[in-house]
Amino acid sequence: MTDIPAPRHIPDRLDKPLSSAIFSWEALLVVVAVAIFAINSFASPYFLDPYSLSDLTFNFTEKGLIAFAMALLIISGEIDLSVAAIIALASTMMGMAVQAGAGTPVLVLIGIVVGLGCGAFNGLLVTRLGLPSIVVTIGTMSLFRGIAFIILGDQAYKGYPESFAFFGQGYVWWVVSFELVLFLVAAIVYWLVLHRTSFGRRVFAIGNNPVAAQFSGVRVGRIKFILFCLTGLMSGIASVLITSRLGSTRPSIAQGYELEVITMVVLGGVSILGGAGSILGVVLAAFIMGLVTFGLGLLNVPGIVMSIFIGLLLIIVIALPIVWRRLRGGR
Amino acid sequence: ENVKIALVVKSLGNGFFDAANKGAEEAAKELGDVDIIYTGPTKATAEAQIEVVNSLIAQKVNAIAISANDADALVPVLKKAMERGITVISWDSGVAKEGRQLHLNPSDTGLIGETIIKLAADYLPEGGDVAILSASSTATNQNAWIDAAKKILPEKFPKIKLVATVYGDDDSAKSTDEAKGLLKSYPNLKAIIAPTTVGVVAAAQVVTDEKLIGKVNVTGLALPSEFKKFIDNGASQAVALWNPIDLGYSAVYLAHDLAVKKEEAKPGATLSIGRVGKVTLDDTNSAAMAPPFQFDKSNIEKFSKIY
Amino acid sequence: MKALLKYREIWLLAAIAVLVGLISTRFPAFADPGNLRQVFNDTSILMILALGQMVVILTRSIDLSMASNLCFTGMVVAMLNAAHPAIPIPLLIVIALVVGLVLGAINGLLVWRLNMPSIVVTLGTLTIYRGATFVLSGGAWVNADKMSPDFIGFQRAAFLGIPVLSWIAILVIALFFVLMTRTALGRSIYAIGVNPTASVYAGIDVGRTKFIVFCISGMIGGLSGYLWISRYVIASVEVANGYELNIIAACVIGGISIAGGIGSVGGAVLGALFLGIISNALPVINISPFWQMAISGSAIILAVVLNARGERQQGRIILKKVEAVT
Amino acid sequence: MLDNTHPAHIVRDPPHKGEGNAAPRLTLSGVSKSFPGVRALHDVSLSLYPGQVTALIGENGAGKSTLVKIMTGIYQPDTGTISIDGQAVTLPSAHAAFGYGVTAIHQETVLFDDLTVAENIFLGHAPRTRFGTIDWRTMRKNAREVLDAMHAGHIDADTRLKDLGIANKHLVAVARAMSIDAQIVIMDEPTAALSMKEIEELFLLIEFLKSEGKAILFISHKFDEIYRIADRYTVFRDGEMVGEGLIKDAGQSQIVRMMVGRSVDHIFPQRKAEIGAPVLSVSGLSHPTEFNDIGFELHKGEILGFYGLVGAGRSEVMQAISGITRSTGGTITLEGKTIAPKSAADSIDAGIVYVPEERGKQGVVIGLPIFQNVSLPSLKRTSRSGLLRLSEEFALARSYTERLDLRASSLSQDVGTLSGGNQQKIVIAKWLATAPKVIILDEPTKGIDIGSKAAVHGFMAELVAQGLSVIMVSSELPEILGMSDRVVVMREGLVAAVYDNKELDAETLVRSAAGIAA
Ligand SMILES: Nc1ncnc2c1ncn2[C@@H]1O[C@H](COP(=O)(O)OP(=O)(O)OP(=O)(O)O)[C@@H](O)[C@H]1O
Ligand SMILES: Nc1ncnc2c1ncn2[C@@H]1O[C@H](COP(=O)(O)OP(=O)(O)OP(=O)(O)O)[C@@H](O)[C@H]1O
Ligand SMILES: [Mg+2]
Ligand SMILES: [Mg+2]
Repeated sequence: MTDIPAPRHIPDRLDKPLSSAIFSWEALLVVVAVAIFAINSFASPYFLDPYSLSDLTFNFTEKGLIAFAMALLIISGEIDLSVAAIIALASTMMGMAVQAGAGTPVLVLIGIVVGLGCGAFNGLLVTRLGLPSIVVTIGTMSLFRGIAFIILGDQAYKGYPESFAFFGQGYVWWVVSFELVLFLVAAIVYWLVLHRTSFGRRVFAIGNNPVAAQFSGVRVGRIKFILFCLTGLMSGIASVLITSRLGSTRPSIAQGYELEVITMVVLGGVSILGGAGSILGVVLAAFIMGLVTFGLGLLNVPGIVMSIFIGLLLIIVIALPIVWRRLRGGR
Repeated sequence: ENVKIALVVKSLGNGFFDAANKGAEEAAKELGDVDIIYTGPTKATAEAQIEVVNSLIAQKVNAIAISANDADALVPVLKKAMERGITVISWDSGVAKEGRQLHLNPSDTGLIGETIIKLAADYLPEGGDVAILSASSTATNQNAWIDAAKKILPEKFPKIKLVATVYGDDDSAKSTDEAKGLLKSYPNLKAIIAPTTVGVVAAAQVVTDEKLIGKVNVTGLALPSEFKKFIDNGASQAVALWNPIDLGYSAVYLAHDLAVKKEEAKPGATLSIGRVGKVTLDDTNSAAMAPPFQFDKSNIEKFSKIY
Repeated sequence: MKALLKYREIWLLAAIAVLVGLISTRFPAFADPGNLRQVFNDTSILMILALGQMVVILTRSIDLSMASNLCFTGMVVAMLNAAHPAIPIPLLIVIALVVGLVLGAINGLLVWRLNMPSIVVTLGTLTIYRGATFVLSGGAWVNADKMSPDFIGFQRAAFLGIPVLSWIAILVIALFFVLMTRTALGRSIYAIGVNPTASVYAGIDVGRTKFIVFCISGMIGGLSGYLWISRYVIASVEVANGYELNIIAACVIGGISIAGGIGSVGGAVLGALFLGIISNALPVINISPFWQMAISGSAIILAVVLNARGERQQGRIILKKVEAVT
Repeated sequence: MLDNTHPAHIVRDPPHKGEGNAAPRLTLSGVSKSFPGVRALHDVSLSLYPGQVTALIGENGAGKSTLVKIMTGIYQPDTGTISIDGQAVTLPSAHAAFGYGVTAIHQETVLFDDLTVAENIFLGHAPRTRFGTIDWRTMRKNAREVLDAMHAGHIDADTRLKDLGIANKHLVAVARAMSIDAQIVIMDEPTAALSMKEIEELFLLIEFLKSEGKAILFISHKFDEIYRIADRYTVFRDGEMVGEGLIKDAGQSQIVRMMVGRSVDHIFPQRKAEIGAPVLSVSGLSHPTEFNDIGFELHKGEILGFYGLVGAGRSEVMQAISGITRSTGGTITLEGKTIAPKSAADSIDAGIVYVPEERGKQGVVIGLPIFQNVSLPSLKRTSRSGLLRLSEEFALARSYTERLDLRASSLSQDVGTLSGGNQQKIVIAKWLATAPKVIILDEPTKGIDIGSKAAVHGFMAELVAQGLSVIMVSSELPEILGMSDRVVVMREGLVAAVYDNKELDAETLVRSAAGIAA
């Protein structure tokens, strides 16, 4: 080896953080959210009212809580379609506990533990048996809700204790509901975990290349298992909130929530193929979905027509950056 | 400013509720100062109905008249509505007592239960096996009717044997599967009773397809305009229903009475409902309207043009 | 014989035979040829849909909007029929195919031209198409009463003792069989699933093929729209709500790998048949309807576990003596 | 002597024409291509002649693969023209290139594992029946004919591709090129994963293609091969063409100088043997299907070479040692303690790291930036109580990548946009950064250019000097001979022999690996 030249210096980054922030996904979502907020304020005189705005948050807090965990799961390259069914099963178990005379703390514990258990069951099937999660959770989706139907049949559980109502109906301060506070706290926790810890970094690595991650000493199976458990846990928490809000349990509770949660996550800029996404995006997407549904609700637009807007929003928001890049002259 | 009364239905698009809306508009015209907001979810779930109610609260409507997808789950949000000064009544499919000021039953629950069995029994002088194809297993009103029917069966119709109750979820595909299953499992089945407008059509179509007209009689609750065909082809001898137009009309009248005239809803109170007459509240603040009306070959033609 | 056992379809067929056997211990008439023919007829629409979904899944995509497409197209033909009963049924079927094709092409274009993940596109159109049905119909239902006798009767007419619906299913199965095994398009579809990069290098236009695949699933959705509506004689916004998951479940049970590239026409058909038999049999053998959901959920999980067993590759064998032993 | 400061100065001898008077089959002129932040190709020209092999030579990231992708219609050039047989053409898609008879065996194998050999050969241009459907019978027959013509009759046209060895897969790729009657065949580092025996087979095939009058572009970092097979050469540096000519007129040092702009004599680093006590000992390690009864010892400060034909099971053994695959028996002892790693994480914690050979699949995490790739196995050290510290990560990444002479525009660049060889440098950097006791390098210099190879080898020498122990799996004889203290030869999943480097020559090794008695 003769004359080795001095090593070439490689800079940390090329682009300025500011300019990349301006052209980021989150910036796009902020613009969309502000626009919808403005449109809503013009379209309905009832919109800009503290009570209305407070009621609005109920449209997304429960789904949003699940969306955080789902975001991590999707970033890692997996998916969970059984979240709504977990809600149903957890709620049914809480109902059974009420029949047996359980008090509020026990109820909350049961909701959370059942959610966690269901998540662990999904996680085991996926990580231990190496099955594709989309398929497994289509199966457990029927299984979990099916068990709720077996237990409850055409009956309903009610008679939840008075104090239990706080979780889904209570306010922490003025119009700030307990659900909203929980949502915001969870947002911060999940943001920290995903973007500021090595656990979060490993989640990204798994989503981009699970094999290389495994070779790099990432315990892929364990992390995915934890993520399924987390998603189950959040579904359990959501189950507590919804059950408390409805004050009763039926096996058909939360039907169809799974697709709304996934829509929220994808709208938030999480790549459905795994490997990319941010919690801030999910938070913004949750607000946007709440704003759209509530704003259109004020105009008495039927829910199904709202879903057209959500569907369009989803496609347009995802397509926009692609079209934009094309126009600015890629290939 | 006009009085805003929201007519919240289980799901949009259902012919029964569209007819009720006609009645509601008629009442609004008579009352003069009323705007009707006809709304509801597309999917018959409690959660979706709660979002609808929330947006009505935000719009500060004067009254909500709701046909509920779930008797209990809607209670908290309706309570909130009442706290914010909104009059809440339920009609058709009720809400638990603490979630509304009064409930308007289309007809007496026991009477409906009896009627659906009687519709089958009338054409089975020898007696025989019958089965019930219901809507979703969580539907409040259907469950109440079925219970009433079961209660009355041994004393009034001893020769009729109820062999099964299945649920079609008000989904035509599922109702069809269930109806087929009934015919296969019970070869001696003489009648299918479907106390739901979706299920009854599905069952009648299955009986027609399986060429069992004359062997199995389909009956239950049906909208004449949707069901005429099966009376005509003989798959069904007769069905019953109350008048949804009158129901919507009365619901709006009652909501108006409570919201504007500040009438009080308490047990024993008698309230007037325009051209339909008067109702008296029982001790659960419920009132029942007319008995179910029967449709057969003689009158279906006429009523199918109305609702 | 041993070679035959390698095929997943044989195992699935065996599983179905066992299932039918089990059911007939509790309800002997179930295994009658007449009844089985009826089960086939009852499952026809699911089979057709599963085939349409299969070609999409084979290319590593997914079409979540099929059930909504079915709902929309069904409403279109139902309203057309109600308004103009004179339109002949074959023309209505062509219209259904075209409407379905257009909806499928919208999915396909977004996937092809904008390179968007299919799951996102069809998650969006899933709600859009169903919402569009509401807008189109104003929320009103089209009931049996408004449909012409031909509209309802066409699929029920018997030909050689078998209903037209079954014949349509048989025809679709045959077409797909030829498509997948005998045409260049079919092979490209497999190739894309096996290795998309290699497909580009092999000169296959991956984007365009995906577009075509979505057009196919769209047409299938449209065709099923007519079949569904005329079968269940009601067109509403709620038609086949959530059915997309049943379609995917049928594919999965039939051994079509969600990761693309693996699966066959026979598998899709048998997978649909398996689900069809379960939903057909439960009411018959008197299992409480409340058990139905849990049972079909367990069946899906079981099928996936078994399929995965079969799929697990047994690595290359380096050791000579091991090779000699087996 | 070459003027370093003017890379545009082009050495041409003899200009333009090939041997004889044959006209070029394919000519590229003035081709440029940029990616965001990178100028991959700038105004390059290249001609390929019938019946001749042109070697394309250049450092990692010089733009070779990019050029191949332009010639095969996968990328579009920003400027420049392509002409085939004198006609200017555009190649908007791979299909179009196909139509002009251009075919490539790409750097990463791009075939269909789950399809049969016949289908792999004929996908996209299968013979049809009268009805326009695929004629399977003719297809099989034609496949057999093509394979026979290439002396590859041992390959069954009906087997699935995944059941073939890597060398046979290459043959299938070539058969595919033959089947479309390709006139221009491009091979992008076809020998990177092959060992001697397979390389010889491939060369026979290239000779055959030459005799059929095909124009061949051959890309490789191995000079012995280039001198064996090529007629002409073209050298790229930093995306520019810096020289071309007849291979017989140019010496290796001359070409290397053109390539890197300085002279590099690749001499394996001198090391004073200071081999200590055993660090890692393996005995009786077995696996049901891949290997059996593997035993060896690795000493402190030693480089232990593992040689064998491709598919001999070396990688599997190494993956078992590092906990990635499970073994069914045997013991692994590290510094006197028996260990049973159940995952790569376990073995990294214990101090054994495995640098995998398949960089795309197992090595780099495409989608993450360079610095995150490097820090991934070392996150425990670069983060504090679970919280990330980016500055630490950048520092770690910088210290390792700069020493390996990485060519990248910044450390935040996605590794997916790096050239193949530069990705390999990331792979090595990331496991070195874990500061292990034992490092297992599986084909560490696969696809790395001559200059960087020297850097990697220098690095290895330094590591052992610091007291680390290295296992180096390699299929390159010179590397095995030049670097190892001892060599373990594996054959068909078994240890065939262990040699001390002193008594070793190439022939012994090859015979032992192939199982031919001396
Ligand atoms: N898709 C891409 N996006 C951005 N940069 C790219 C892309 N593809 C290649 N490059 C850059 O273009 C340059 C040339 O890459 P190329 O793959 O052609 O190198 P190469 O000569 O084949 O190297 P090697 O010998 O390592 O394979 C590199 O700097 C690489 O980082
Ligand atoms: N049948 C095959 N199909 C595809 N790739 C193969 C096949 N056989 C070997 N390879 C590739 O060749 C390389 C070496 O194969 P393998 O790891 O099985 O054997 P090895 O003895 O460990 O060889 P190496 O000397 O390359 O480490 C790997 O890149 C592997 O992917
Ligand atoms: Mg390259
Ligand atoms: Mg190897």
